[in-house]
Amino acid sequence: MNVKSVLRAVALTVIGLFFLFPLFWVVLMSFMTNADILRNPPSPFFSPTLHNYIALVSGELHTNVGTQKVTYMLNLFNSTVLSAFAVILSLILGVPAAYAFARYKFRLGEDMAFTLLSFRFAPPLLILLPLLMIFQSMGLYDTYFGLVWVYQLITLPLVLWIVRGYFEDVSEDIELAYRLDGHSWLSTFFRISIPLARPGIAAAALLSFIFAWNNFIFALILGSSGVQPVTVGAFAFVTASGIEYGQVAAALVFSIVPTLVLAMFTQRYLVEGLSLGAIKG
Amino acid sequence: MATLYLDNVSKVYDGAPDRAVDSLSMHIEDGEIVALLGSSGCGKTTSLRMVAGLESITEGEIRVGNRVVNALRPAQRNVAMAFETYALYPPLLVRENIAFGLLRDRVASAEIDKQVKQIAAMLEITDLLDRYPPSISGGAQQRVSLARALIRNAAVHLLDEPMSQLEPQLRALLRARIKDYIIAHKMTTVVVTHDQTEAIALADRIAVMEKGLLQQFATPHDLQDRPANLFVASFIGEPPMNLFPAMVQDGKVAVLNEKQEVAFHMPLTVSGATGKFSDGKRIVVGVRPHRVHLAPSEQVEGTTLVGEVTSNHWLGDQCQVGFQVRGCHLIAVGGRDVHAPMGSQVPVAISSEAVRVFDADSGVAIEQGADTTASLVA
Amino acid sequence: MSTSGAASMNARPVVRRRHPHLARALPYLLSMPALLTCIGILVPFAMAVWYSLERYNLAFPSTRGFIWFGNYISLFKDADFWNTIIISMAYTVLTVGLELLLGLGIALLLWRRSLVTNVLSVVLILPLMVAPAIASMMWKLMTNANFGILSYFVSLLGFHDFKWASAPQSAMFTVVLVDMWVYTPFITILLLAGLRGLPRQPFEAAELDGVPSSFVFFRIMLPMLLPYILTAGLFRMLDSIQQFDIIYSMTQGGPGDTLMVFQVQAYTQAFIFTNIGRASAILMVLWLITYVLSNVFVKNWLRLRERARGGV
Amino acid sequence: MAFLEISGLNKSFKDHKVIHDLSIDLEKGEFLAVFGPSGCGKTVFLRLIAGMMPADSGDIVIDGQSVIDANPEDRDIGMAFQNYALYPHMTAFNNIASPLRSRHVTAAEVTARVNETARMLRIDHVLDHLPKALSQGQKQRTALARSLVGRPSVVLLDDPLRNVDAKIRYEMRFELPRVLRRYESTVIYVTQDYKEAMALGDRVAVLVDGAFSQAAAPREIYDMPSTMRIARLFGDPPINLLPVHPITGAAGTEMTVAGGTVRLPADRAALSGRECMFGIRSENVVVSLQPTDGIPMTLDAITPVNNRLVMLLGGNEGTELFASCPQGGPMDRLRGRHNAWITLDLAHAHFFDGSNGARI
Repeated sequence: MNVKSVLRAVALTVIGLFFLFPLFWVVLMSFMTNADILRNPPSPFFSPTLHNYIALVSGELHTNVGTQKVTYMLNLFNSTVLSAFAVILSLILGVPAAYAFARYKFRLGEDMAFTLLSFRFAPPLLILLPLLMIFQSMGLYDTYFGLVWVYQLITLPLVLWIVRGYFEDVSEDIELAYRLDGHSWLSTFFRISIPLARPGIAAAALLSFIFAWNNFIFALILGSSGVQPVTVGAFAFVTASGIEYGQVAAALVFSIVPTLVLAMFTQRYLVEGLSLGAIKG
Repeated sequence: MATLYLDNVSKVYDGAPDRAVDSLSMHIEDGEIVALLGSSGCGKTTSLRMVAGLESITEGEIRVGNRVVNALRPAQRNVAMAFETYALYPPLLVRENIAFGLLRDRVASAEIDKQVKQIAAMLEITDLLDRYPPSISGGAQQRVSLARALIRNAAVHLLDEPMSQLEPQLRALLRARIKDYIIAHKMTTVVVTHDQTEAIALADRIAVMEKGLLQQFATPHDLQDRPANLFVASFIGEPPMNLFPAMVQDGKVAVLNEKQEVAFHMPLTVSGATGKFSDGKRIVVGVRPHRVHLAPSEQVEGTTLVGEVTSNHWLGDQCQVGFQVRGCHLIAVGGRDVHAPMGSQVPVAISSEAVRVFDADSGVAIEQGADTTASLVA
Repeated sequence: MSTSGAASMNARPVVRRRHPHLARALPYLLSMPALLTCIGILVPFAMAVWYSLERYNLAFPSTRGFIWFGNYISLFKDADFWNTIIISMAYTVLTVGLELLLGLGIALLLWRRSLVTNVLSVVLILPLMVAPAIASMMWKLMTNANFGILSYFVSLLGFHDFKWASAPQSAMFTVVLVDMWVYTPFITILLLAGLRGLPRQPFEAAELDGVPSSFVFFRIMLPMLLPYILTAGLFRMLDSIQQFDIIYSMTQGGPGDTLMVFQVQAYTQAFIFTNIGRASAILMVLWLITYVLSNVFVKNWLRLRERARGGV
Repeated sequence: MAFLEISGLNKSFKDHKVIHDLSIDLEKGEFLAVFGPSGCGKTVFLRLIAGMMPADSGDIVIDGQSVIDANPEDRDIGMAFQNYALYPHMTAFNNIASPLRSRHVTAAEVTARVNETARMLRIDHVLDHLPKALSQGQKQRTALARSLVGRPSVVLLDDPLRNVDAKIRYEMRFELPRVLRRYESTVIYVTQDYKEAMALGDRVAVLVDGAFSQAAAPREIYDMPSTMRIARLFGDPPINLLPVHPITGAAGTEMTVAGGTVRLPADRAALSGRECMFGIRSENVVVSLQPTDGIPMTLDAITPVNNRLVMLLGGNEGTELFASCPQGGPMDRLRGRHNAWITLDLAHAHFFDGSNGARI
């Protein structure tokens, strides 16, 4: 019994370390000077500095070879705009459709729901190559509009399947009761169905935002510097020469903090979101 | 198979302000069938789970036979249980589900087979033996879970809401077959139920619980006829006892209507010898609907009232008539051929020995009719 | 009683008829916008199929032309492509296998609720919420040969000059490790929800009936958990076989072609060698694999979903 | 012309006919109890009347106007649901007020009428609570109030007493007719409890296989069930049904029941030679523990039900028979198995055709 609980404690500690340490260390690095980072052996004790963050926010990196302009703040802004609009658009498209799929059994509905789902699992590059050609000819390349539209590929199935589940949980009897009270379909939809599915809609919106934020490949291919989000921006950062590692770390921290904060709000719905509504948390 | 004694057993859940079960004491004899009856949250299931060992015992002692089982693990207590939610093993066949409990007793497989067949026939699940639990109806799953519990040769059998989901057409039959089986095998059985029909049909004695407290532990007959307090009186009986606020007035019992006016007098004279019935004392009087005589043909010793019929429910083998006497509503149960059309004036009689008296403040029964007429003179 | 009001309401107006066509069209109207998006995906998909049947290199626009299965034939004659298939498979099997084992183990450890397990379940969410591309870069910082903290740790264990992702021998190990860091929590979280969603009573019944614990684990618990394991596993398999973010941002497929998995290979073909036809053909092969897998997946997932909705 | 006329209603899903040529007429103010076992199509029946799904064919006429093509909100129907279907985000007051709000009633009148209805159902003290703060009984009364407050032409009650405990169920059983009479409602009350149907209905309609196989006063259904299936649905314990083959011989018309020979009354001679089902209710089976010239059986178990002793008797060839007698006799304290002799009161016997189950 005792041996068992000791083993258990050790296992839990190792697990905690494995998953937490990288985050911890990168945050630490973001407060280090280059000298601290390069010190051997490394030490968690150092005098923390904000200069990495200041450099990123001001957009000017002072290095030994000179001053360099960076646009990381623009990347952050892009990420926010792209994710936010992607979420809004998928809610507008997805919520009514989710309701239709939940309430009415119709062939086309099932087919659509599954097409969208199966493309969630198709290789993104397959769609992106032709899209790149289309976008270039239509002038959508490197525009917010084009990218937001493509982000639907991730966010729409998510909204559709999560919200659909919540609509299915709204008792049809409640809707019928409201209509028998003399209210029209439309007012029933807005006064009963939507309010009762609100937690699901909120969860789907938050999760969609996170997944859109974390996307890498769409913007890598369909955008250049103008609209690129943090994921692609950070990648350019890492591969660029002359940038200090502390600043890279700070950039990474900048890009993950928003999603981690949002994740705390979505905790309760995470399981449902990750499994597209198949498992209840 | 064994006696089951509970002595001052209590349960307090972590962080809960109240006791889920409060000093419950019950001595259940070998081979007795006892029902724990109460509404949800009254502590009946918690009590059962403490006996099974699925819930720790906060205070008190539980004995199976001569053994104190407080510290024993469930498997060591030799109890069998049918769960309210069936608790079947979904990945195993119905047949395996039933036989699983016999694994540890190392019963020969031919013998297991025989017993499974027997019990399956009794519970009408022979055709389902080679199906998986999720593929059969809720009622059938419940029968499987009953089979799994009843087949075991345990010291005590615990059945949690064992018939709540049974198909109505099967219920009467299975209830009788199971009772026959339990008695024939001399099984000590505790049935937890919220359904008094179930409890009365099956049990030798019934323990009524409410808010963790044992209200009364008695035979079905005594429970119906001599409820220990107002809770039991209003809980037991289909329909439950007619209860009226009343007042002692000049040595008589005056029944009050909603406007606090005297509606009629109960056929009781109060001697006042014990001092319990001082003039003006508030009491509650009760009469079972089954003991209100509808359209009495012969003279009943007691009171005859005339009421206006407000409802008449004809149920085939009986009828339940609601009527009103000067603002008091009262229900009577009569035979199937009682003639009492709606709106008509009908005479009803209440015999003195049918009247029960409760303290208005504490709700405790004061006197229980003709058997204890020390202070009540008819 | 206000009988006047009652009377006025009971004076029945002529009943309005419904528009039967409108009622029937409602579901289609509601899903129309999503439907358009759906079509919006099918168009580029059809184009991709077309590209894969073309000789199509951006550097030589004049040679563009329809060549039937020419791209596919040359692919399957090419050792590089076989290499891609083998590496992708290896990556998938390693990541999914290890993550399932580790994920199930962690889920079992966290099954019982306590302060520690609750905190740990929150900690597990964090890696999952980090963009995989970013996670990869974090690990890149930690495995840097000069100052990487992990390089320092392994040197303490006697592995000096361990090259992580920049040596062919250890590149696979490194990216699998990153994948595990990001996605093991995914499996853990789903299985944990599955475990906690299992009804408690069958286990209590088994405890009461004295059923041996190995029996309970293998014959009752694992089968009950199987749909969750399958769904989580297939989910991951579908992601792993087309992994791009982690590998590309870590090594761009290198060193050499050590980590040239499907999508990285296709990306390289399209954007380095500008061979759109060949890239499309590679992606079609990958699509076929994911299509088969996703059909298996959807079946499983639907069953699970139904169960969650049915509340069994 | 009746107030509510339902004629020739049909509804199928794929090839499965759920409602099959269903017709019934209700007078104004009538209380029709619809009783059916689970899976009989009652949900679809209610939804068709409420207008939540279109019927394949047939017509529904309320007060002279066809509503078959009308939307639910235009049918002037009130409904209380088995699971109450209260709006969880609205207070009890707003729940009850909902039917009035859609009809442009002044705010003052809304308040007045909600309060009046709530007082009548004794929930006026919880009007500001959200549904989750209400007890089961209060929820059920709120749902009822909502269905009545608009004084709809027709009120549908979908098993409203199914989810409340026994005490409230009895309370409501006696109170409901009073309230409904005050509102002069025409009521269709669906239930799975035959006792409730018999207690409450002016008429009881038995819904089997998507149609009403009998609609009559409770007494008629109980005493003269038109089919074997209906006979089995009414009565607790259910009616005993045994296959018999009456033969006319020298001693008159006789049949074999549980191994014993029973002579039929002379007016049943026509049954001779016919394969039929013999039905007898438990109260018409008389049990004696002393040997009589009745049929010997074993008394397996006694289960008291609602002030009667219900006895399960076993005979040879596995025959099982229910008997019952009022409580308060010498058998009250019996336990375990006993020998018994039974006599059948053939005056109350039922005979059904062996092949189609129709009453003979």
